[in-house]
Amino acid sequence: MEHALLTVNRLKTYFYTEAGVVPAVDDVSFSIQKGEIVAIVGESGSGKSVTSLSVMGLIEEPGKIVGGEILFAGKDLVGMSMKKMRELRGNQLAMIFQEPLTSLNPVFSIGNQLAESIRLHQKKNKREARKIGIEMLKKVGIARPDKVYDQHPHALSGGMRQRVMIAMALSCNPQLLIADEPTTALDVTIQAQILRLMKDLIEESGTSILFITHDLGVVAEMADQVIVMYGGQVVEQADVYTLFKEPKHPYTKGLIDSTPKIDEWKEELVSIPGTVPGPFEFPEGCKFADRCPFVMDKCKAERPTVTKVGKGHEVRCWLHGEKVVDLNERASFT
Amino acid sequence: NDEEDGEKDKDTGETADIGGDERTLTIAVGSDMVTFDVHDHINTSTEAIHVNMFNYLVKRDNETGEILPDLAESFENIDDLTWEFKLKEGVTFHNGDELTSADVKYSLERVATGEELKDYPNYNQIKEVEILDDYRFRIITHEPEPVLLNRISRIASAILPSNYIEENGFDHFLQNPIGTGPFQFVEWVRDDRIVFEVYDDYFDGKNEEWDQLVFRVIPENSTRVSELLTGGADIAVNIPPADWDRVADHENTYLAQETSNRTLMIFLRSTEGYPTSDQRVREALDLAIDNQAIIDSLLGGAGVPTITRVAPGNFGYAEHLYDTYNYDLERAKELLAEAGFPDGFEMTLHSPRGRYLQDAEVAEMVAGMWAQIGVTANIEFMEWSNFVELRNANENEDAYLLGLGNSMFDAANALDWYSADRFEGETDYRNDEVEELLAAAMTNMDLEERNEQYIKAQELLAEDAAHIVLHMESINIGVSEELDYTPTMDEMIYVDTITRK
Amino acid sequence: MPQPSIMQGPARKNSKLKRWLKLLFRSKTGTVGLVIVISIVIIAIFAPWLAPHEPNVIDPVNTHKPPVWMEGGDRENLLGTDNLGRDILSRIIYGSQISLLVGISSVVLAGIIGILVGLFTGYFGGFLDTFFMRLADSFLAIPNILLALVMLGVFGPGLFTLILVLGVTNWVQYARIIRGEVLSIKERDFVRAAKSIGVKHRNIIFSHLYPNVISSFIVVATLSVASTIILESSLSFLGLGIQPPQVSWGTILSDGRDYLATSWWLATFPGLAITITVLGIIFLGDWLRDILDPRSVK
Amino acid sequence: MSEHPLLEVRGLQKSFDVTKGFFKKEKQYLRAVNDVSFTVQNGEVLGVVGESGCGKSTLGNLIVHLHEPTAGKIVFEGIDMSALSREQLRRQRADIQMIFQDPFSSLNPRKRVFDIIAEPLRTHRDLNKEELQQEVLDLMDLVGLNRSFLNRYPHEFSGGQRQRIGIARAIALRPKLIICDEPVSALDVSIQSQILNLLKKLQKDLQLTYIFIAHGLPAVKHVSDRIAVMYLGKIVEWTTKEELFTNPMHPYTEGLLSAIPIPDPTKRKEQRPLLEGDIPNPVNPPPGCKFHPRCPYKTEICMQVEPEFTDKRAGHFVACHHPLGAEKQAEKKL
Amino acid sequence: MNYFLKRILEIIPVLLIITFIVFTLVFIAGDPVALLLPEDATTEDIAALQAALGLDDPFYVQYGRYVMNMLQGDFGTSFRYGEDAMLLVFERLPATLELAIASILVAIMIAIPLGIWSATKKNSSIDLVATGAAVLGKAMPNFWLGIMLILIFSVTYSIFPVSGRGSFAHLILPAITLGTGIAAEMTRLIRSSMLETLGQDYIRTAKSKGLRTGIVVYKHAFRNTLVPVVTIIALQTSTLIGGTLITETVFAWPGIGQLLIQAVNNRDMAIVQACVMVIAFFVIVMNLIADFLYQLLDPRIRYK
Ligand SMILES: Nc1ncnc2c1ncn2[C@@H]1O[C@H](COP(=O)(O)OP(=O)(O)OP(=O)(O)O)[C@@H](O)[C@H]1O
Ligand SMILES: Nc1ncnc2c1ncn2[C@@H]1O[C@H](COP(=O)(O)OP(=O)(O)OP(=O)(O)O)[C@@H](O)[C@H]1O
Ligand SMILES: [Mg+2]
Ligand SMILES: [Mg+2]
Repeated sequence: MEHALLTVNRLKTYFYTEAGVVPAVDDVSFSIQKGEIVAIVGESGSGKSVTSLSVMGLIEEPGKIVGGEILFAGKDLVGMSMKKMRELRGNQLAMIFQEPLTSLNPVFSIGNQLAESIRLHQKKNKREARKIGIEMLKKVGIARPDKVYDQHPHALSGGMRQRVMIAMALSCNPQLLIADEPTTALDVTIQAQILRLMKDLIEESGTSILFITHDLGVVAEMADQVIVMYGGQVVEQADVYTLFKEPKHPYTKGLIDSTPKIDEWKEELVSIPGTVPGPFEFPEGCKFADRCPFVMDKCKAERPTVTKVGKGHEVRCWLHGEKVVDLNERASFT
Repeated sequence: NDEEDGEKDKDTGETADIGGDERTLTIAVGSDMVTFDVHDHINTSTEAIHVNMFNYLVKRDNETGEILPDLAESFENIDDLTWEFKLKEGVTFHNGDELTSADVKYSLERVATGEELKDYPNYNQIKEVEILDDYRFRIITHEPEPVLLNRISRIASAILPSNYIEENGFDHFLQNPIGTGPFQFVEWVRDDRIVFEVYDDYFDGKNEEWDQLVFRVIPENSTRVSELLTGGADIAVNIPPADWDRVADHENTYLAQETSNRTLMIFLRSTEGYPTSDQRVREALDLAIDNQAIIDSLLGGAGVPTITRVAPGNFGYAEHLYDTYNYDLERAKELLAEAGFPDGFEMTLHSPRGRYLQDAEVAEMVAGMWAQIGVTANIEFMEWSNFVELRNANENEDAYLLGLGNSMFDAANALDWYSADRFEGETDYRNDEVEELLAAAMTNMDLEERNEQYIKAQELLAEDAAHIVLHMESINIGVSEELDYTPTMDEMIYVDTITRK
Repeated sequence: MPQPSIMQGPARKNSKLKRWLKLLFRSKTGTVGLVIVISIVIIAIFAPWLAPHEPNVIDPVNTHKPPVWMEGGDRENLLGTDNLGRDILSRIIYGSQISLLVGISSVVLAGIIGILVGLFTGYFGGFLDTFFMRLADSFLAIPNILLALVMLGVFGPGLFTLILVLGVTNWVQYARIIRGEVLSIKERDFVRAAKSIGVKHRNIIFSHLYPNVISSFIVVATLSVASTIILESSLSFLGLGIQPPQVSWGTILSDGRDYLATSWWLATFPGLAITITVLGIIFLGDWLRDILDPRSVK
Repeated sequence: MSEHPLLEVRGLQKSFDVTKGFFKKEKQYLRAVNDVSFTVQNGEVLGVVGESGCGKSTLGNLIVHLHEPTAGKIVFEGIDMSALSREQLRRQRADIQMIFQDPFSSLNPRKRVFDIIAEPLRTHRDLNKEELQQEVLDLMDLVGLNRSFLNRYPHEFSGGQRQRIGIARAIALRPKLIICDEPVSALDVSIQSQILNLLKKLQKDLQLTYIFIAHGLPAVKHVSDRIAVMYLGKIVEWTTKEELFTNPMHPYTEGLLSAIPIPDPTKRKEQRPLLEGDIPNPVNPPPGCKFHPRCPYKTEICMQVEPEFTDKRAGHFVACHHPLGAEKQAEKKL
Repeated sequence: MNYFLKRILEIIPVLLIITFIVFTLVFIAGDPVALLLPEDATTEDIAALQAALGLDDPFYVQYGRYVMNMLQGDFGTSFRYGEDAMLLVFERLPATLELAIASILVAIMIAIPLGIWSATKKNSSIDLVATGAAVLGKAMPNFWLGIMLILIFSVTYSIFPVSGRGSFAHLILPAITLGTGIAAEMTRLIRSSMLETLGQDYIRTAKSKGLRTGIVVYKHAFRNTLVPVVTIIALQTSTLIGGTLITETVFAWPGIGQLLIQAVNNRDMAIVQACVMVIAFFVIVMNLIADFLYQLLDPRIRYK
């Protein structure tokens, strides 16, 4: 798609650790349209954060992007000079992180940190930056923003801090906002507030969001497009309605089924057997093979390739080789 | 090297200036002065500084040992207990007050009666000072005191300004001391420097050589030597043997040496049960030591081997026992065998470390020499205060190393170390004949006879090998090539004798 | 399913050792450190066989002989001789015994006191804790070397006193570290689990807390061995270190200080020995910190 | 025996001294648990939910006696625990066990699996080596751990497996009551349901009684018989699970329920009511009803008078001046 | 503020414990009388002086007297100098402080750049060299370094004066001698503290804002690194003052260190006590200041 805001193409990010090479992101492709919310969902260690950090150019030793391209507004971010990258970062590309407790520098005031990128990217002086900063704080629903502006992070609650992070990220009107599990550390009631806030702000500004989470509930609430990751690979992607209605990858199906639902009453919960293997313990063929109820010999032998199973619906699974299988008709997990 | 001195001026001139200007004499000393209370310290190096601002009534000639007048113009012995003195007239303290008999009375009686003063034990022989008039007075002692003149020519007999002290208090005096000497006090920065300036009205004539006199305190040997070499100091005292060559060979400096009045000895324990209680063993131990070898290899040849503590210049000096030593390994082994130790024995040698010139090294060498006759000496080195304690507690074993000075320059002081009562439980040496001689000499005002008594005592002690006398130490002073200075046996630094070439 | 035996222990331990060694050889400095430390320990143990001469034999003829590669030096005394003609190499080899002995045993002594105090005060808190912390503050406010100086001045120098003194002056630092660790570990759930099970305090302290604090002690302790060796040389400088005829690097070094300008080798070689040892110990300590750090145990 | 409830908590209070400074005249207290009363019957599961910091863990710690209560009574099997001597208390600990939230900090990293599971047995039972090993192996079977893991260290396991080890330790003595303090919050979704299923199964098989603490309602929903909702140290609602989900009476419960994201994009609740604001600082709680600053239904009385905790309906206790159900019923009546 | 009052009040028991420790030690050491008298003093002389100085009283009487006097500002009289011990100590204090401050500055000037540099270039050869240098600095005993510096810079090249206190030039060699050892310790600690900080989330946040590496390192990371470093510097005061003992001796620097060594050798109880009290007080005050700075630098603590 040529008009996509961000296109990630066959991205590979490996970590060269002392214990061996960790293929944290292994052949990942997706794209984000303008104004769209794309969610990446997956369990811990599936490579969600590494994907987002790769886009931001924040992968550090011993990690390295070893293949693929990341096209942002037509320009490849892989191999872009540090200087150019810095101009994009915080300006057109912004990011918020999972831990509101630790993501703000404890020794500087909120205002100081907020003004930093405004002054850097919008070339404003201190007074103007302060005005914009306070304006932003107000926008993210912080009461008495002028007071909070001069406070230090530790005077604020987790929810407030996450709001500050959002204000900081949006202060320069980025085209793409990457949110790496922004609500995981928060209480449900606060999570609901933050999610709504993000949605409202996006509607206003038309910013795209790459939303990372491991909670399918949140995905269902927020996303337009969904990418499901497992073991560093995209195993399925589709628009949110299709994905929840007709999951094609057994893993997706397992995730959906094992997500607790408030309106369902069951004797036994559905769960995916086994655990996510460590970085070096994935099976030879399909990375999901030894947890999959539909596993076939082929799965164990060969890495599956991506199959298109519908409009904008892709899945990395051998099951759909000849014909697309409807997983909903099979009692897959117990 | 000596002939070249004259031509070197250019080189040395520059560096010498680091220490101060031309007319300032800077002397680097190893430890700080203790106090200006001349009666309350026992510190030779403090006295070495004091002699430049205080005077005694009489002074000892370092060459001849003769007692010469200083503040006193004349003195005479009236009877066994009384000496009469006449002061020089026109002697002034640094504040201009004239010296009178009252000052003498105050000074000497203060130390003779002040029990808490550290020099009290050496002055409590004086009963009183009787003033006859402003310039004449008598010193009366409790008992006949043959060495009175020696006593008052040394530490703690400086004459203090009684009026000044009475008016301002002693504390004020300590802060702003004045004396009668050639230099007057300017400042004392503790552990750093003591500064004096020349006193114009010095009764013996103003010192024309120096305007200012600075004693700098530099405890670390190598630093002190470095200061000397770089011209930061004109004179540096206590140069360690390690640096003698360096100082002597350096183009800006030379090493001035003199035999001191300090004897290095090994005290032996004569207590029943110790092998050293046997005269033969003691003699054997003495015979096994090659004194000259120690001097040559550890002291760079500087030092005089001796059998007695009483050196030339001291009253009671026994010439035939000085600058000689006994060394005979074969005889030593024989004696040991006779005493019942054909295979030697094991003993303990206590030694201080860093107190005397090369003390630890000497102890190790002595032990090495004893090993040759089969005696194994286990050396226990001790930090000074522990060493003192050990001796006070009589916990010393077979032997210990000690260096003894004698600022009295009288055999009485030196030989008191063999008196039985005093060392009961410590060395337990007793020789009745010596006891008698010492007691008789103590109050004998017939100097001739007294001299004989002391020489006799020394002969007896040598025969008995009471303790082992090793050698007289040397005084080792580094001097700038620009100066003339000859150290004196008493370890004082008389600035009046230091001149520019 | 075959019955797995508890006796699998040693096999797993072995693999742990292998893992450590693997980690060790991956770290260049760690390897260097270990090699240095092992060599020095070997030298210390086998000193009597390795040293070419007796360390205390005086040779008045051959004093101040320079090392072999300098003019005047010869093979007999590879690193030259000192002011009494003693062979410097032999003295350094023998000196390693005392230096290591002082370093290690004083740290062990301090460690035992410090660990016990730290464990108990940290775990129980209360008055005892307050008291010990004030005591610790007091000790910390007196510089180590000063306390050692005063104590050695009091008790007189000597090997045994030195170890005792260094041990007594250093325990505080361990007690503080251990206490801090205990304070955080005792809030961890596994300690609370043990408490909720009803495990006795003593068992909690020794089987739950102790194994978890010991590694941070080991890291600090390795480094303290190094500082102690240096401290001993400083005390020797002040005349309060090891007394002859025992030799330590510190005493050789400070004996040689008067000769730095004339016979530099007297002080330089023992100094070098200290430097190399300290370097080795620090490298080893850093490596230990890396592998003993629970965060690195993945 | 059965005449008493297994556990009865009456007026339980726990205050922490959080006074800052030495000379403050007034001491400051944080009432982490504030006048809490409830009963747990033998064989039932009580779920406790509430936002972070509302005092759930403190409550659990009080019951296992890791904290001393400031006031109130804990009666276990009819015996007042405060009346027990230290040794009796230590013995009694065998009957009440705890499962912790963080599977990483709850296992001693320096101990082997065997020693961890064996610890309670060693403490309370006198077994010889073989018996001990047999017992541990049986426990491992019970919680679904491979027997070959016996000599491994905790760090060699994934979160889910660690949690199983923790469970094995807790059930080793067949306690009568187990406090589960958020046992699944730290786990991946796919693993969460495994553990929940396991807990449920063990409860049934071994006739255990649980107090099951959780952040959010979905987690407790499956295992609990009854649920207590906590807010700022107080229980605000306490009733059966079915009643709570179908008929929440406290506005806070309602807010919690509506904040839960639904994993179904077709059911997006675009404009559902959300709770506003943060939890107040527990050191200075608001007067009157603690919830009033966030309550959409608050009236004058809520700001002044603290509502009583009473049963508004049979077995449905609420602390609210304007319980929702009551209004509904009132409406119905009208 | 109350916190500080509490901290300040805590000094009192600490100082009391210190007097007790030192007093006990010196008491066990035995009295100094024997050292005060000549080598040929008699037992009677010793007893007389002991009684005159009140040294024949039992321990608790002496200690009680000491504490009572101390509370009245009287720290005893030096046996050796016969002067007020505390005055003597205060006289030397400026010299020691001058040296200590100069050394800290030297240490900071070496350690901060070196520490940051080796942290940002972790595992590079620069890092290795810096670590090596730090270790070397730690391993060289102070006296050896001091004497070497004198031999090189004063004797051979005549760049700096050999010893003594006076001009700025006099300060340089001793400050380097003392500073190097501390710099070594500090470098290692700054490096590890910096490394830890660089791994924090907020550093990633700062980077994600597009800030230059310089700003990220020197603004965001350094301010946070300072917090532990300030504490370390305070903790090093004790080591530092310990180091002056030796450095002062080597450079004939007229400070507390020299006074103290002589006092210990002479059993000059009053001076040892006074020195230890002053040093301990100084160390404690430094720690208090560090605490204060800590709060200034780390707002987290303020809100705790
Ligand atoms: N700095 C690193 N060094 C080595 N491996 C790393 C590093 N960072 C990430 N990895 C590995 O990359 C993989 C993916 O990590 P990532 O953080 O992207 O997971 P995630 O999906 O974000 O998980 P979570 O939900 O826990 O945040 C993991 O297996 C992890 O071990
Ligand atoms: N030891 C303590 N000292 C002081 N305050 C404490 C202590 N333990 C807990 N608190 C406070 O008591 C309140 C309740 O804490 P508690 O841990 O019980 O909450 P929780 O509901 O379990 O929260 P979470 O969901 O985060 O585990 C919190 O405000 C907490 O800060
Ligand atoms: Mg992540
Ligand atoms: Mg909790």
